[in-house]
Amino acid sequence: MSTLNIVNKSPFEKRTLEQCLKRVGDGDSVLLIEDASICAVAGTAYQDQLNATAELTKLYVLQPDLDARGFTDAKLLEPVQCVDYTGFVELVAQHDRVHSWL
Amino acid sequence: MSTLNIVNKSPFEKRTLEQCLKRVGDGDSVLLIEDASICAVAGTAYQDQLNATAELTKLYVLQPDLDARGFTDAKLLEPVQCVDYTGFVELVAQHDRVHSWL
Amino acid sequence: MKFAVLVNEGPYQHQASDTAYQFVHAALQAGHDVMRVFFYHDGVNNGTRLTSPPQDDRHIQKRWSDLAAEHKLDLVLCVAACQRRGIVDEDEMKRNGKDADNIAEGFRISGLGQLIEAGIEADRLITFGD
Amino acid sequence: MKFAVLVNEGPYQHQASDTAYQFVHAALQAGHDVMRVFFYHDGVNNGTRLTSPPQDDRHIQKRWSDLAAEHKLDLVLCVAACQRRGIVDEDEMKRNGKDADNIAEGFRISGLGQLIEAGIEADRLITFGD
Amino acid sequence: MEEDEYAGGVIKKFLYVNRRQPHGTVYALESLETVLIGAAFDQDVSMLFIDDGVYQLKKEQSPDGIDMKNFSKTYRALEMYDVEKLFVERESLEERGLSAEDLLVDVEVIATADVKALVDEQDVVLSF
Amino acid sequence: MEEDEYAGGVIKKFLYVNRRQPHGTVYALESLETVLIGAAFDQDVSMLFIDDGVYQLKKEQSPDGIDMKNFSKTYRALEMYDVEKLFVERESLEERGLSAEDLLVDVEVIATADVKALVDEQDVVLSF
Repeated sequence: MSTLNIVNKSPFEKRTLEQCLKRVGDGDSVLLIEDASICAVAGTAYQDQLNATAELTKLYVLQPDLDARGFTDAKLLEPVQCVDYTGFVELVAQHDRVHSWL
Repeated sequence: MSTLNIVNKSPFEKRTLEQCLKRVGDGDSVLLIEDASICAVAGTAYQDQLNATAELTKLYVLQPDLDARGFTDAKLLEPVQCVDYTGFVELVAQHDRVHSWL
Repeated sequence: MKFAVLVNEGPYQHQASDTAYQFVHAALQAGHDVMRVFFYHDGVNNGTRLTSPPQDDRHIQKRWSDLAAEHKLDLVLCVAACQRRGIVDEDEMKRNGKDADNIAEGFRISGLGQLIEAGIEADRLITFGD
Repeated sequence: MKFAVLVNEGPYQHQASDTAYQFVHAALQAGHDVMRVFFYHDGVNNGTRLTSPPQDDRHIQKRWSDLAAEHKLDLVLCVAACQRRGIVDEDEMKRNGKDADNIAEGFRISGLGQLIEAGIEADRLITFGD
Repeated sequence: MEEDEYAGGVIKKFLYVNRRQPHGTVYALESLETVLIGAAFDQDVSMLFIDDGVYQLKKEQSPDGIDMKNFSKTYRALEMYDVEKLFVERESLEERGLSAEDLLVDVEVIATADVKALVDEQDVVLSF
Repeated sequence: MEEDEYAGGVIKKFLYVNRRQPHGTVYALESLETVLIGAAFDQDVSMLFIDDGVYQLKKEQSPDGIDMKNFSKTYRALEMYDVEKLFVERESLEERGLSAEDLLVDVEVIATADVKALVDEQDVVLSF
């Protein structure tokens, strides 16, 4: 009974990411898209929080959004996996439901 | 050379308030409107931060926004002054410039 | 698999409609069924034919209309949200005494029941918003 | 004192246009001059005459149009933002080959220069947005 | 016996997640409209109020001064539509200095740790 | 000698405050359009990039995959419009693991503590 959680806002701008992370757990996944994609990059203030989350939860980032923001060649957090739009569709199909944290 | 800073988002939702507060200082004012109005109420997680800010900076809240959200009779933070729309206009006239933190 | 998509923001201001479009496009490419795209809140602003974005920019409304034509997509604009925001088809024009309509090709205006129905009938409902 | 106001969000979705209206109304009541209200980004969506909000709700566009008529307010919609969002007057309709216009009474479409000019000429510029 | 107005006969579990204040944006009002319309479909509906969403249920809202509708009374009418499962997160109330007595309807107060289990039961999650 | 295309002859100090990422919302692009149009009025223009606004200046943006324009090159053209005062806040860069070398234009890096002084000099503050 797994949930794909989608976060689309920067954790520097909105609290959506932290609000999502404190309510997810074992078996859940979190996909970072749009302005949230930048926190998949290593070295931001959110790196420890995301690495800790990854012990229970799978982390994904939408590659085209990272590219758009200039992070194509950036070092990403170790547990984060990149997906394109096709991979996004597969994630939706693989999970039981989608929860968009708006 | 004082600035009227306007914050309109809840600090529970966006980081605008903290981002504003760390860049204002002596002689500035901060006006809480719309979804930011609720942090003028005593007892929220932001009360200490706002009370500390008030040592250098004047704090105002737009009363009609507090009323709309059910806090007409609530206890407010001691340093916060209430204004109506006419008071809002006066604040704009009294300061040298307005900075809306969007 | 059968998907339904909910779009809560208008074109250009937020990336939501762009991401929704790319998602729907990829889902169709992968052979999935997208049974409905429901536009709610400012999302209904995707459905006006009166936009003229810069030549070197994407044409968000046209992109949706073209995708709808190619894949028989059901693009539904919430009627209550349309009334608040001024998106009008011929019926709404007459009903509300307006002198023009502005709905784009491939979109239709209907009620919120279409969103609930999508939630019931689709295997997955995915929301894009602000 | 001479005020100018910038509105960055459309009607209903965010409170910005409401607060801007209440501010302008109060400024006029207090005897100040409001030399211009400039609508940018989704703010241009305030200027369509095609909305039909519920009877028991405020009519945001009409409220602006009425205030403009009463006080000779200059309500300016940014042309580039209008083109991206489908707000059209007769000139824009012809220029962009559209078959309808939707601009409301009391609004006019013009360039961003009008915003800069407002910033120069007004004593205070106040922004309302998301 | 419940009516089944939706011809399909399928009953799914719908969760409405409310995370925003009323009035500052239209989401709270338009989310409520969805719940009311959805009631005709006789699905298994729950509403969850977390983060700033708890303010939607605050007593004594009086939006006259901002010229908006007081739709908060509608939450009291949800019962008549058989929408009876309202969950509010305790930690969200506490951060805001609120308690269940400040709310205009009876709700079930749950902990942050219980939210995942509630979400895990659902077929459809709608978040505005 | 500077031209003075604005008939009024008044020169005011305008500060554009940029606090959002590019692409996720239109504000960065439309703010830039304002600056370019504003250049014709020969005002005293400064641009401040703080919080997520620093991402607007990130090198190597490539929004092809999201089908958007790469307007980041336009920041390099600002010099030609006599918009030369670009300020970036050090702490905003640091929180994001960025440094001035990651940016596509030369900027003046200032501290959080200096932002108030910059704002205090201005006649008009535009924030998108």
